[in-house]
Amino acid sequence: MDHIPLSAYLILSAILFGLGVAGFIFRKSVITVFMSIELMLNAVNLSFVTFSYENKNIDGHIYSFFVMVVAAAEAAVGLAIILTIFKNRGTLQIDEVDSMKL
Amino acid sequence: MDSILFIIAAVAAIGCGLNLVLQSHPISSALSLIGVMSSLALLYLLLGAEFIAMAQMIVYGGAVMVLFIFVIMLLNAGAEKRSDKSLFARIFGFPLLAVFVVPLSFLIKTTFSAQVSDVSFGSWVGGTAEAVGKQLFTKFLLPFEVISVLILIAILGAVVLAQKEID
Amino acid sequence: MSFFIIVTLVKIAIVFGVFMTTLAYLQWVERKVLAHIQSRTGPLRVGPHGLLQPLADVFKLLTKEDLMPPHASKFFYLLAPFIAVSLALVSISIIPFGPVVDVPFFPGHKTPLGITDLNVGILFILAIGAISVYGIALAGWSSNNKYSLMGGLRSSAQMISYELPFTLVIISPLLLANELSFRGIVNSQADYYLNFIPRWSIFQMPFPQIFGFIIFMIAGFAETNRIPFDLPEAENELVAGFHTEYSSMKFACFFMAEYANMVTIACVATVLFLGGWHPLFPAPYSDWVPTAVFLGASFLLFAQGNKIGRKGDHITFPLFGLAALVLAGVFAVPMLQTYIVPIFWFAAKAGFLLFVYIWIRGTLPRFRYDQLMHFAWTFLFPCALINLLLTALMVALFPNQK
Amino acid sequence: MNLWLIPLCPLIGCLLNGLLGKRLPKQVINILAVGSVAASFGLVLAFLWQNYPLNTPVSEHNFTWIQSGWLNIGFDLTIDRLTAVMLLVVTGVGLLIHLYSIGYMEHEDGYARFFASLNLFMFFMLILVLAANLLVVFVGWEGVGLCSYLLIGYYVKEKFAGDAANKAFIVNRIGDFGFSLGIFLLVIHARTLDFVGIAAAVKDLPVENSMGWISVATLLLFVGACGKSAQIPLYVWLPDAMAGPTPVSALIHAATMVTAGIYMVARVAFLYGHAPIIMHIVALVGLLTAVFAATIGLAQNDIKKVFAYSTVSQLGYMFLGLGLGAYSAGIFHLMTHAFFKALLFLGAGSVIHGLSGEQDLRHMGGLRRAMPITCVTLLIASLAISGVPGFSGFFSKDAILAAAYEREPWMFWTGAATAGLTAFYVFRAFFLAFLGKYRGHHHPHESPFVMTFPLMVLAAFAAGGGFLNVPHWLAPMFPVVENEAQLPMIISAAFGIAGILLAFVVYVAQPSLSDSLKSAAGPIYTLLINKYYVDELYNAAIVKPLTLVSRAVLWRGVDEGLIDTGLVNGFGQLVQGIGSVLRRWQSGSIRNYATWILAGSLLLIFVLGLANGGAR
Repeated sequence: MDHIPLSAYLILSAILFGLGVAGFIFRKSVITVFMSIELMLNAVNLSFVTFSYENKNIDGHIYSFFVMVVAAAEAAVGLAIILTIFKNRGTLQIDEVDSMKL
Repeated sequence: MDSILFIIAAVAAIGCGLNLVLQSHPISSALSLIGVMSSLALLYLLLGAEFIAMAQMIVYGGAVMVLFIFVIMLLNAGAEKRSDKSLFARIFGFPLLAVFVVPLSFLIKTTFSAQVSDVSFGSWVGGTAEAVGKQLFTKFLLPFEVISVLILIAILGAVVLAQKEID
Repeated sequence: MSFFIIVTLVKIAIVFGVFMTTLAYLQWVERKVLAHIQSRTGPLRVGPHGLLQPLADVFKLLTKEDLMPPHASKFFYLLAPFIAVSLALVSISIIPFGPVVDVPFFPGHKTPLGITDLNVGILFILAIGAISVYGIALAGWSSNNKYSLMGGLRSSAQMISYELPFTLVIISPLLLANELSFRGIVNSQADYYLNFIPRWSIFQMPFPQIFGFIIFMIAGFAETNRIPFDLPEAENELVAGFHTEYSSMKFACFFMAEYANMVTIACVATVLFLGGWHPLFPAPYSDWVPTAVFLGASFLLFAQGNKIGRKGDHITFPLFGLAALVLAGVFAVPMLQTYIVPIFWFAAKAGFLLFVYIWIRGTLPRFRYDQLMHFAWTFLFPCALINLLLTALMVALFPNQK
Repeated sequence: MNLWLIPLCPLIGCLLNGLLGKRLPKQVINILAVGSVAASFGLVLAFLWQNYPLNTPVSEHNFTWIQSGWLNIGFDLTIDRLTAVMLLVVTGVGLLIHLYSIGYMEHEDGYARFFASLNLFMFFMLILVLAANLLVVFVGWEGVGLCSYLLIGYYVKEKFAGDAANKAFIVNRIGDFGFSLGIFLLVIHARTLDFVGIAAAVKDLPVENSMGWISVATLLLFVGACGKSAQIPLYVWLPDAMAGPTPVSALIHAATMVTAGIYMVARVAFLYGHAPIIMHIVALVGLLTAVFAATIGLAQNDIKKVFAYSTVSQLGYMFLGLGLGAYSAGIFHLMTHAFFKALLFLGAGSVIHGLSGEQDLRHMGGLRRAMPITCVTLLIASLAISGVPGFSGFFSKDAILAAAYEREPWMFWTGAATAGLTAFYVFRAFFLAFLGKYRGHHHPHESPFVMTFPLMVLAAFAAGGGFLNVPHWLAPMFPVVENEAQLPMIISAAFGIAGILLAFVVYVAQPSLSDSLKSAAGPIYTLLINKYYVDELYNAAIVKPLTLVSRAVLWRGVDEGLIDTGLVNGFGQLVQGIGSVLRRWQSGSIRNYATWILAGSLLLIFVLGLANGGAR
């Protein structure tokens, strides 16, 4: 078998996405949760690129490019936020940061 | 040939992803995330998206993840402690996740196995830098400009946040 | 297919051997040059003119005690030098040293001089450069020592900062060449203006990249943590920076990685700005330049041998002269010229750049950290940007200058 | 020639003055206010110069305003001969009064506010006059109502001003209600609001001798006209409206706005032509009002009140003319009345200005030395309004009375008698103010030139305005009423002169006579001085019950009981209750949120999968 079915790529991306979600749900460090988000983005990128291969159309690449840019911006802001949280609260535990409630 | 490459990359990706979730130390998670990204870059190459592959390495591997590592080192973040909060997530998280991934994969399998073509390396190399650039500056010019503005705003926001005094 | 693999393996073997030797002796050269800059005589004892010094160093590093700092996170501590050196060595694999030639003894087969050609070569180099931060950062972090951590932080910050002018300034020759693969870039610099000015990027119309070249070299220094940008290993501030806790072979890895990066940068600069393997003069004259050079060298050496100098010189100098003579003969063989003359030119340019590295190390003091950042963001980055804009403008205005 | 430019100029002036008037120096405000009106006056003149004979109306369609089904109403402006007359009166008199206001208002605060409102009024009045369909007329109608409200209540610090403004506004609401009902009726039946369209719609309908829809519509429109033009029973607001500054009384409540009703009725004359009953009602109301107001005017001591009641009665005259079908005569009287009544008010204003705020006739007297110009001009105006031959009022009033003489002789006699009354009370005011000896305490002084100049101009028109043969000019639109009969002319003139002489006798020759007269007609006098207790009557009959009902039922019951506690707070408490349950959801733990998101996306996936029949 020298050909990979397209669905393999998609399933891989689904699994990676699931792993990202798992990281988001089960991890307790803000930074790791943030990295899980990046993982999800990557998974989505993979399916973008896969579909653009399927359709022989380059738009998927453009989308994943945009996703990367957004991810970079998000990382910059998010990490700054994390820094501020750490400065103000002295913790990185995501469960400690729960004052946004009634 | 490329089935081997795919299997290697996929296994590496999934392994690193699992590692990301399972490791208790942020640095290990970060490195495994880099691993995921590198193997994804390889997969992009297999899918004929060489520019995206390189951009993946440069942007994610080079910029984003370096930022992560930098912050982790700066805050000297240690291994995370157990917490008894957010009961709901700990109870329902895993079942929901299983229900999320398994049927999704099944759906994909049944949907896309039938009529879509197989992937073979080099059969379509559309993602050259030239092609991507052409698209980017003709069809997607407005989104491109908008996203550049977004980046600018993000930089400003990061600077402001990072400069904020503690009080 | 299989033939392709075999040829590639052979090329890898050759390149690897030459590369490692270069790294080893680059250090010897550096010590010699520094010594003469500071009017000392560098290594002398081990072998004639200390020529065996690198070997000795390797033995010393191998036999040193390999100590493991306590409370260091072991895995990353071991991983870091591995990342550093492997990434440093990988990037040589896409540097083209010469044109595409027939494979000797196998007529009908052609192969490029150089391990492989990637049609996104530049991006590959950038990617590798981007990744290679982790080696240093991890080393600094994992060895659980505040000096190392400082070094690691500094180096990662410095590399991120200098990545921008580096990338920006790389783009301008790409605009001139309208290519991403190294071979294409080199080929685009093949011709000569008025039959004697080479069409290298630094001379190339419509916008000569001379400033680009200078900025590239500065950023390259910073990327490789060389003086005057070697803040991560500033002895007087943080003992030895990120590799304070490393000893023996792991330390050697970092050492090797640094020199490998130097060589890589030099090669990339050669390819991007100095026209790769294209000689300084048009072909008919330039083919005999190597021979002439080596002949001159051998005569010099023989002359030196006759003088009474240090003990043993009158043996070693003629021997070297003999070797130079042989080399001259080799370069004179027309059949070989197609293979080795381009490599000679490439090596000459890269070597010159490496010499510049060492020269500057011997000349300039070290920056202060804030000065470093200030320089990067407020001077180098805008310069690179302006250079890029001007290039783009000129290329857009005079598209037919190519 | 763009017609919309004509109203635009005052609007610009209004905006500039109203928005940044506080920062502007007075000179700039003056230039803006007067200049804008002068500009539109010039535009009107230029327009008339361009197409002089104006045999065919000039219309322009600016934009489609309302389009729904068969109803298509555009923002259209038009100019025909009637409009031309009105335009000239409005812009000309308006310009003079603006000029006058510069002098009159200079010591008041809220200078910019005053001129902004005045300009706004000019804008709406021009819209009203230029309108080519009833809806645009209605816009101007309401607009001038608003401006009159603003300007009556100009002295925001005094309570009576505010009350008077409210009174004017509310009473006008009644009229406007009728007006809008009439418009709706026309929309239903004529299916358009363009005057041309309505005319075409009703052209070949029979003349209604019973109450058909045309009669009802015209009646409703006339109710509106009553409100705006202060006819019985809705006249009560106009005398109180004198609380505003005198130029306002001159411009709005004498010259222009109050004549909007007459203009509107004349504008839809073709409708009234189909409803003779309503014509009769109009004539009756007009006559009644004329007499009624004149009698009240006999006994007033406030100079402005006197002129206000005379305005009411003159408006009554105009309606009499309209009701008798002598539209052109009505319009003619409208114009001359604009001249001499504006002059009267401005003169009164000049007197008040000279006496620094004194309005009571009993504290004036002998002012003819102090302020000669005012005296002379006021004399001319009084002669004009009394219908002394040669002066403008004579011609117009005579035209109306002649029409009455033709159709309803008894109306003619009553009208003539009223003319006598008018002459009497106007000259009573004049004599009390200017002859005899000074009975006040302030030191009287003549007004500045900027005030006296408009007086002189207006005096010229009041004197000679009668020779502008408006009926002839309007002949193509309205059948001109031929009056060869010399008798009515002589009779009315005689009545007028008699009134003047009587006034002279009573108030100058033997001032003692006046008091004896008062005592002689004691109850009548009290009745008159209290204006027939009409205000009290309305108060008891309408206002009190209304306030009672709204307090008891609407406020306490509906508003507080139902809406506040029932709906508003009820919803608030409902939301609070739900929120207090749902807030448990917001645990603040991001991981829980993420899990919820996951559940939601899961649901979404399955819904979509089922929607697409699962795996295709």
